[in-house]
Parts: sequence; C-alpha cells; structure tokens
Amino acid sequence: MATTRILEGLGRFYIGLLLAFLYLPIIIMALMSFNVSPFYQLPFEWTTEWYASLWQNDQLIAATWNSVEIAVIATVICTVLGSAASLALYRHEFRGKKFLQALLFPPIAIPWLITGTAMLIFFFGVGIGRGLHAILLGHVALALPYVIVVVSARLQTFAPELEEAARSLGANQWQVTRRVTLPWIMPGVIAGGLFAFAVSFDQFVVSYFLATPGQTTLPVEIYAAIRKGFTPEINAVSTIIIVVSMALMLLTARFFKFGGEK
Amino acid sequence: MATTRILEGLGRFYIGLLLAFLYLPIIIMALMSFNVSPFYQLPFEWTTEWYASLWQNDQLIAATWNSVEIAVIATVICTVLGSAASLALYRHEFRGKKFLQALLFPPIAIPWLITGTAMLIFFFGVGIGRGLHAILLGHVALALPYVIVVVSARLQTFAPELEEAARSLGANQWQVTRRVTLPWIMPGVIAGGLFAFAVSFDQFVVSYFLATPGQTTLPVEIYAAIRKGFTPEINAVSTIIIVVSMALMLLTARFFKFGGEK
Amino acid sequence: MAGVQVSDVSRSFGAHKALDDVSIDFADGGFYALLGPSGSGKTTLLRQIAGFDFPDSGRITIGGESVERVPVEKRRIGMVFQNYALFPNMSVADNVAFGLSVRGEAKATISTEVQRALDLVQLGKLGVRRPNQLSGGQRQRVALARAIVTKPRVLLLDEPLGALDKALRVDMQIELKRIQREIGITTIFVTHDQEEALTMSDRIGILRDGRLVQEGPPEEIYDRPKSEFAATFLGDANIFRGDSTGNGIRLPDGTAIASGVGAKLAAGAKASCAVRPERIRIATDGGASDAANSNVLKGQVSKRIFAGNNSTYFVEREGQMLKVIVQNTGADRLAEGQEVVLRWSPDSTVLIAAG
Amino acid sequence: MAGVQVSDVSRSFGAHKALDDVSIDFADGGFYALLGPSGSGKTTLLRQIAGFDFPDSGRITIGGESVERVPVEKRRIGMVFQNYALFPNMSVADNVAFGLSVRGEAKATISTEVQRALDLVQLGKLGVRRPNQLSGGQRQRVALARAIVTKPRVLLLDEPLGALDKALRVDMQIELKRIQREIGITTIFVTHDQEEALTMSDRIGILRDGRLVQEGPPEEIYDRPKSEFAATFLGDANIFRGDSTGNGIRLPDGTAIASGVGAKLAAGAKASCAVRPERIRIATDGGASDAANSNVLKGQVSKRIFAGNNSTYFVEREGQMLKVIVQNTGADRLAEGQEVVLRWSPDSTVLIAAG
Repeated sequence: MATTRILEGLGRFYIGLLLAFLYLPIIIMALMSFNVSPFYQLPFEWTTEWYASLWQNDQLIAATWNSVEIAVIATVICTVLGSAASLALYRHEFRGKKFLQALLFPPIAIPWLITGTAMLIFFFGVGIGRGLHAILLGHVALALPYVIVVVSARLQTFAPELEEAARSLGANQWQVTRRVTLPWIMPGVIAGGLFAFAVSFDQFVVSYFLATPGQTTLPVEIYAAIRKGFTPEINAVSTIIIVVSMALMLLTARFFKFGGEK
Repeated sequence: MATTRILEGLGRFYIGLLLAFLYLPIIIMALMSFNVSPFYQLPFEWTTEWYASLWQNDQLIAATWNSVEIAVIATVICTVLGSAASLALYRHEFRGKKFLQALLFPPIAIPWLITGTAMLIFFFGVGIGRGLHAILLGHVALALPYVIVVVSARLQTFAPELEEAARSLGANQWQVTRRVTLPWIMPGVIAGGLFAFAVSFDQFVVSYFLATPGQTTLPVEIYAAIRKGFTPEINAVSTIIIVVSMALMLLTARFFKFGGEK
Repeated sequence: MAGVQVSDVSRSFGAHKALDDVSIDFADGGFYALLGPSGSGKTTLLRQIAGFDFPDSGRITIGGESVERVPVEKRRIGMVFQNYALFPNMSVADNVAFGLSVRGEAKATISTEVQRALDLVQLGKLGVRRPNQLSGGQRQRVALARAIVTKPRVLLLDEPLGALDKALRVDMQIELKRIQREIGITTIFVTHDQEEALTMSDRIGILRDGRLVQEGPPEEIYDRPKSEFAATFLGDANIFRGDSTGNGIRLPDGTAIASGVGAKLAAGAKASCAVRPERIRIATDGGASDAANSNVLKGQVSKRIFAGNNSTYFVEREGQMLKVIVQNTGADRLAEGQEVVLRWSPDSTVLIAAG
Repeated sequence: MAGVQVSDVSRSFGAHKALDDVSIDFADGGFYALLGPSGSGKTTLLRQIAGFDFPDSGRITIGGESVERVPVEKRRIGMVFQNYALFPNMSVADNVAFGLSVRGEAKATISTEVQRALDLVQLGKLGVRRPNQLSGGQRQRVALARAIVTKPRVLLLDEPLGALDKALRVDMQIELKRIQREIGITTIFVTHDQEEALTMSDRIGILRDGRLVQEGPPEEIYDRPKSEFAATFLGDANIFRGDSTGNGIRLPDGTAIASGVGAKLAAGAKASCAVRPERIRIATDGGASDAANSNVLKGQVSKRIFAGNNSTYFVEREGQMLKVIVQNTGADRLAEGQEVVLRWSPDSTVLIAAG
C-alpha cells in the first residue's frame, strides 16, 4: 500500500543520513590521501605519492612491524588462555564460579586511559618497566576479556548432549574435547582472535603510556607525526589502517554469523 | 570422583590467576589513592586527602561537568536515533537494506585515533571547528553504532507474531509500536544508552583532538595532569572513574541479561 | 458474527503457488477445520482471511462485505496463534483487555468484559498473573479469551493446540469446542492433525499443494473420500488399484471387488477402491459365506499390533499388505502366520477415479 | 548383549526424590518401555543405567557385572538422545564411525562396519551428507546407527521419536522394532506416549513420582491394571468406586458390579472397578438379556465423538460420565439424548484396591 511505501522510503532516507554522518569524515580523509595538494586544496588531483613516500619512512615501517608482531603474539596468547578459561567456566562447577565469571568482564569497561596509567604505575613498581614487552603484556590484559566473552557466547549455543553422546560412544574427556567441543567453538575462537588482533593493533592510549622512544607501535608513531603537523602521509597511513580494520571487522562478523547457524 | 575434583580445583586456580593479572594494576592504583605518601611509599597509611583535594581543583570539576553534560546529551541523542534506526531496519524491507545495515557497524572497528584525526580535519573543513559542540558531535558518531547493535540484537529476540496479534486485535501501527514493540526492546534501549554513556564519558582520544584549552572533558584533563607529573590526585580521580565505569558495566549486563528471559 | 466466503483465491510466492484457485464457503456460526500437510497452503489461506497478506486474484468476503485491501486491524477478526503470542510485558488481564483498550472503550466496560472472557475460559482468578507464570494450557486459554473479548466476526485459529502435549490437547479440544458453541462464533481452525479435525469440526476442508481437495462434514469425507489422498490423509485406508467394472474394479490378478459408493466410472477406466481397515471382518473359517459382506479375499496374518482398545492385523495377500482393525472385546486373538479370510461389504468400498 | 538389573535404586536431587527404591529386571534381548508422565523419574532411571549419574543407594548390573562407579564411556552402552545429538561438524559416516574411531579400530574395519550400520537403517547412500542436510526421520536413523555400530551391550533410547511428527513417528516405530529384532539387542526405551509403549515393547514399566507402579507385558498391564493410575495412564478406563463384595463392588446407590479379574479383596473394603470403554456394549433395547455380559447399567447418550475408525459415546449415568468406544462398521449410529443400556462381562471388569 501507499503508506507502507512512503514509510519504507523514509526509513531508507533516514538510514542513509545516519551513514553519511558516520562515514563523511572517513571518506574525506581517504580522498585527501589521494589528492596532490598537501593543504586539502581543490580541485582534486589524483596522486599516490603520499603512499609512495610512506615507504621511505623507516621509522613508520619499524613501528608497523612492532605493531604486527605484538598483535600476532597477543592474539595467540589471548586465544589460548581465553578459550581455556571459557571451557573451564563452561565445564566445571566450583564454589564462587558465578562471581569469578562476573569479574572477568568489568575490565572491558574501564577507560583505556585509566588502565594505561594503572599499568604504567604497576609495571614500574614491579620492575617490568616500559617497552615492547610491557606493551605486549598490556595488550594481552586488554584483549583477553573480549576473547572470553566471544568464546563463552559461542559455548552458550553448544548442546551438552553432544558431549554426553560422545562419552556414551566410549570417548574419554580429551577425545570429547578435541573431536566434539573444540570443532564447535572454533568459529568463536577465530572471531575472538580477530577481536584480540584488532584491540591490540588499534591500541593507542595504553601503547603510548608504555612505549619508549625507540620502541613504539604504529598508532603511537602516527600520533607523534600528527603532533609535528598534519601531512598527507598521515591521511595515507590512516586510510590503510581504516581498510585493514574494516576488513578485520567484516571477517569477524562472518565468523560470528557462521557461529549462528547450527 | 577424585579426577573431577582435581580438574575443578585447577580450573578455579587458573581463573583466579587470570583475574589477578587483570586486576592487580587497578587494585594497586586504587590502594595508592588512599595512601598518605605521594611517592607510592610503604607502609600504607590511610588517608582521603587526595580525594578532598580533588574538590579544590576547579578545572577538574569544570571538566567533569563538561563530560557528564556531553555524555548525557550524547546518550539521549544516540538512544533516540539508534532505536529509530533499529526499528526502521527491523520493520521495513527496502532495496539495499542488507548493504546499508552492514555499513552501520564497521565504524566501530576503526581506531579512535584515526576517527579523531578524520573528524578534526572534517569539522575544520566544514566550519564546525573544535570545542564542546564538536566533541558532542564526535561522541554521537562514535556511540551510535553501539546503540544500533544492542537494540538490533534485542529486536532479534522479538517474536513478530506479537505485532501481528496486536494488529489482529485492532491496534494501528503507532499503538503496536508504543504498547507492544517498545516495551519489548526497552531493556535493549537502556543497555544501549548505558553503552553510549560509557563510550562518551570514557572517551579520551577523540575528545583530545576536538578539545580547546577552556573546553575540555575529564579524560583530557586527567591526561594533561599526568603530563605535568603523576600526583595522587590522578589515582583518586582514576579510582572514581573505575568505580563508575564498572558500575555502568554491571548495570548494562543486568539489562542485557534481563533481555535474555522471555 | 458472520460467514466467510473465499472465491477463486490464488496466491504465489515467487514461483511457488501457495494457493491455487481456492473457493470455500464458511457459513455463519460453523466450526471449520482446514486440514493438510505442511506446505499445503492452509496457513496461507488463514492469513489471507485474517488480512496479513492479500490474494493475487480472487475475492474474500466477511459477513457479505468484500475485504479487499482492508488491513488486519480493520477486519474485526479474532486470531489465536500457534505460539499464543501473548504480550509478555502485560498481565493476563491486560492481554485480554488490549483489543478493547486500543479501540478506546471505557475502563469500566473493559474490566467487566475482561472478567467475563476470563470466566468463560475458566481463568477467572488468574488475571493478575504474567504470561510466563502460566502453563501451556492456560496460555492457550488466555490467547482464546483475548481473541474473543472484542466480539470479532470470525475466529481464526492457527494450530492452537500444536504446542500442547497429548493429554492436554484432548482436554483443550473439548474445551475449545464448548466455548465455540457457547458464543456461536464462526471458527476456522488450521491443523495438520487429522484426529483433531475429525473430532472437533462441523466441516473439514482438505488442502494439498495449494488446492482444495475435498470439503464436507467429517463423516462424509471419511466415508466417501473422492481421492486416494483424501482417503489416506483423513484416516487409514486399504487401496486396491485396477480397472473399473462400472460398479467396482477388477484387480490385475482377475479378482473382482464390488463397490457400492463413490464415483460413477465407465468400465475399463483405471480406478481404485478404498476400504477402511475397521470395515473388514477377519476370520479363520474358510467356508461360511455372508451375503452382506460379499467382497472376499484370502491372506495370511503377518503381524498383529496391540494398541489398547483395538489391534491392527497386517494381512499379506498377493504381495499387498492389508490392514484390518479389530476392536479388543476380549475375544480370542489371531496368531501371526495364520491363514485368514477377509470379508467386507460393497457399501464399505469407495470407488475412486485414478489420478 | 546383556541383560540389565536395577535393584533398589534411589536417587534424590535436593528434597526431590527422583527415584524411590526402584527394582526392575531387563532380560537379555528384550524391548522395554519405561512409561510415565514428565517428572516420573523415567529419564533419571535411564541416565543411571547409562552412567551419566549414579544412584544414592541400590545397585545396577549390566550383563551380571556391577557398574557401580563405572563411568559412561566404559559401560559399552549405546544411547539415542531425544534431539539426536548428532555431531554437526562431521559427516553422517563420521558420526557413525565416531565410536569405533575413539577406540582405535582399523580404518578398513571402521568403514565396513559403518556401511553395514548405515545399510541396516536404510541410509546406505547418505554417508557423505552433513546432519543438517537430513530430515528429522533420517537424523533419527543416523543416531540409531551411531549407537549400535559399536555393538553395545544395551541400547538406551530417550524419547527418540518425540521430535518427529505423527505419520513419521508411526513409520519409525515399525522401523525401530525391526532393527531391534534384527540385531537382538536389549533395548530400554523411555516414553510418555502410551500408544508408543503399547505398540512397540515386549514389556512396559510404568513409573510415577519415582516409583515403579506396575511392570509386565503390554496386554497384561492393559487387561489387568493393578491401580487406577495404571488403568487410566495406559489406555482409557471407566472407573467405578464403591465397597468390595469379594467378587466385585457395590456402588453407593446399591448397584452391584461383578468382577472376574484383578485383586482378591475382603468384602467391605473400599475398592474400584475399571472397565475399558471398548469392552462395553451399547444398545437401545431395554429387555434382551445376555448371560455373558451380566453387568448392566442404564444411561443416556450425552455426546458422540466421531474419530474415524471408531466413535466414542459419552453416556451419562447417575452423574457419572461413562465412555463407550464403538468401532465404525457402517451400522446405525446412536443419537445424542437417546436412552441406552450398557452391558459388559465380569471378565472385562478389573477389581482394584482403593488407594
């Protein structure tokens, strides 16, 4: 009917408006990274020179490698520790379990600025100090709760009869875990891992607090560059990070969705 | 059996270890905010003087008020716009809907550092400039996708027959929405609102880029204070923020859980 | 209260013909069952009558008035959903009051009417409860009270008993029938359960692949099915296939089966005979003939299944497995492997055109 | 293959006695149904036998050997779950192979055995499919093949047909019975569906509130129930309550009902008589007496429900509603409101102690 069609049109227009609001700054930044003028001057003239000049920036490349390395290691550690924790919480009943479980998630809510400050003080106090090792430790602490949330959510959809069925067929605890439970939670583990990677790779505040001059990560390096003055290289590297982040997000969503079907 | 009990003990020990890892820095920071020595010296002597001195810090109090004000306004705007968007996506079918829907979430994945930079450039370009109004606009853009995610998740659990039943009883579209659909999604709306509040109130990077000297928020002010040198006041204000954040988190979780029961 | 007429209604979803030229007349005050397997179009038809969806072609009238393009909320119908669809945020009484409240009735009227409806479904004292505090059967009653309190012109029920377990379902069948009788509302009931359709309705419409296969009172359809599908979907039947002899068929092996009911078919046409298992008499005596039960076949008991009030004998005869139902009256039971004679009357044998 | 003995088993969950001193002997190769309403303890008993849970007291043996503290994975049982519990990440063949694979059988042996099991359940060609590509009935067959391929000592089935719709359920009942016969495995089947229990099992154990109410072959329990609960839960029964006369009861209004089966009770004790509805003959003639059917009551037809192969008459007599089931043989039907005489034999009347 006509009314329905009008409402649908309004709905589409409204969603479009919201998207414009969300995306405009990002799109302009991406466009400007391909513009010849370093001062955002129009008319727009296509160039890739700012991307090319990124390759000359050794400091930026070193920081990128640090970021990737830390993110990969943090992802592996978080995935293993987090999946094990989720399984332990799913399978065992012990006194105070609910309480311990509830305590795992509030760290997500604490602003990274505060967490970073607290870590700096703590690492300083126990002698861990600053540097890449401290950044890694910090990232693991930040990302771990996310992995546990995602894997636990996946475990919620697991039918306990599957483990019972496997046991009735003669499988011991280890065989049940490896052949029935782990395959089921794998999409959650992968999604959790991608999450952990994103949290680590994108992390600025905590890294900033724990970095030392020679040992920084990409976001810290970008921040340092911005402080020196906006250059089109910043737009270029930001655009690359945006593309990578959005790709990670879409991958995560795909695995989460995959987790949805039974 | 004995094996089971051993496994349970191990599980509890392991979860305890993880929790210690996550909470130690925070707990030490909180403890130090009640310690007499401004240099983290032991033995621990109880005092509340650092909290008291916060009350003398007019700049900090002004920034806190700014933060609260922006967070409240951003929450209201995000809740209304986000719930409307979720409902529009749930109820109407239109061409390209899946695509528009998918586009709503990637902004969550972009590092705030990049988003902040992009907003700064964009706001500068279109004449919005910097200041509290720019911070507010930025926070709305950051928090909106979260509200849509949470409210949409809640709508997924809504049984469309409820709307059909209401219509069969003679209710028009507005009556259906107000009396059947909105009450159902309310826990999601509240959880989404709390989420938006937390994103805004805790936001540092984007606020930092958009703040001007007189017009800052609490995290920006804390950061400025840290740069001047660690003082126990920072521990005190951080502890307050940690408590508020964790309380918000627990509230959100409660509403989310409430959403779980049918 | 009003009758419902469905005339030549078709509805396709993409390439799938959900309803294919269906016409059916639901008279005022009757209790109708729409019976069919899943995908037969019975729920689609109900939703057309409710107004949740509109036909591609054809016409629906309620109380004589065409409802083309009239949306659900203006059709004055009552509907009970398969999952009850009770509003979880409202009390039982507020659920029932909803329909009166949205049309702006006075508070006093509403509370009187709600109480009357709750009394009718025997839940008079549960008005303050929440739906999630009720049992399945109670929810079903609340859904019914909510649907009838607005005095709709027609009551539509979409497998309302499907979610209940068996014992409760039988109780609710009786209860639902009582309430329908009491308020005299035209009722259309969708089900895939043939027993439910048989025991509850005044008339049954059998649907298959979007088409109306047969329509009539339960006993008429049961006793005179017009197709093999109707014969086997509503109740159980032994089907014999052969060539029509005009008043029966001849099986491929030459045996003649006489029929006294069903279609009139020219001799020689392909045809079937359907015989209900309870109409066949089973005996061990070879000789004794019986004028009324002139159809006779010999066979061997292959299996007997005891089902409480009756037993089903599976009798093998020339490779065909025939079913015979015998009421358990305490008489001797036949053993498996025994040679038996089956006899039944031409009046119990329905001639059906092949197809 | 082995029998299962359950001796004096009790199990409480908090204050709730799920099993209360249950003893039952499942002989080797038999097909047993554990029948009861929900909460009767039937699934708890099955899980005790499987080893998912252990009794508080009492003893369970499988094949004569006590399984106290033996965990599930060492009991060599096969189990079919209500929701089938197929492993979604494995193909059908891998599901079936799982039990052989975890005990380290050779690949060649596994593939032969898996194919044999799939052939047995008539899914020989579907080994490469995923469980989510199968219909409900096919999943049920895969679950069965998976449970029997390891040659377990006993097969446990937890309402395996509950998720299937009615027509498919009847097919699977026959199929399941065939397979059980073919491999001759001791089978224990939990169900709340009395029809399923009646038609499938060699013996039935009826449970109620954690206690075993009666145990025996289906026809024996049906014909000689020992309690009102057994009489009404397994099949339908008319229950008369009064004072025992030694070989029957006297109703409060003085009418005597003679009984030829059931308990021996001292005259004067409170007692009931149970009569199956299909054992009662209903007629309109007042006079004609019948020596065999010496119990006679007069009443009035209050309602007739047509159910296809039979009709149920509800006959009112002194405030009590009696049920009579009459097979639909094409004879004349009685009208509602008609005065009728009910006659039945003392041999169809089971005397039951009150309680």
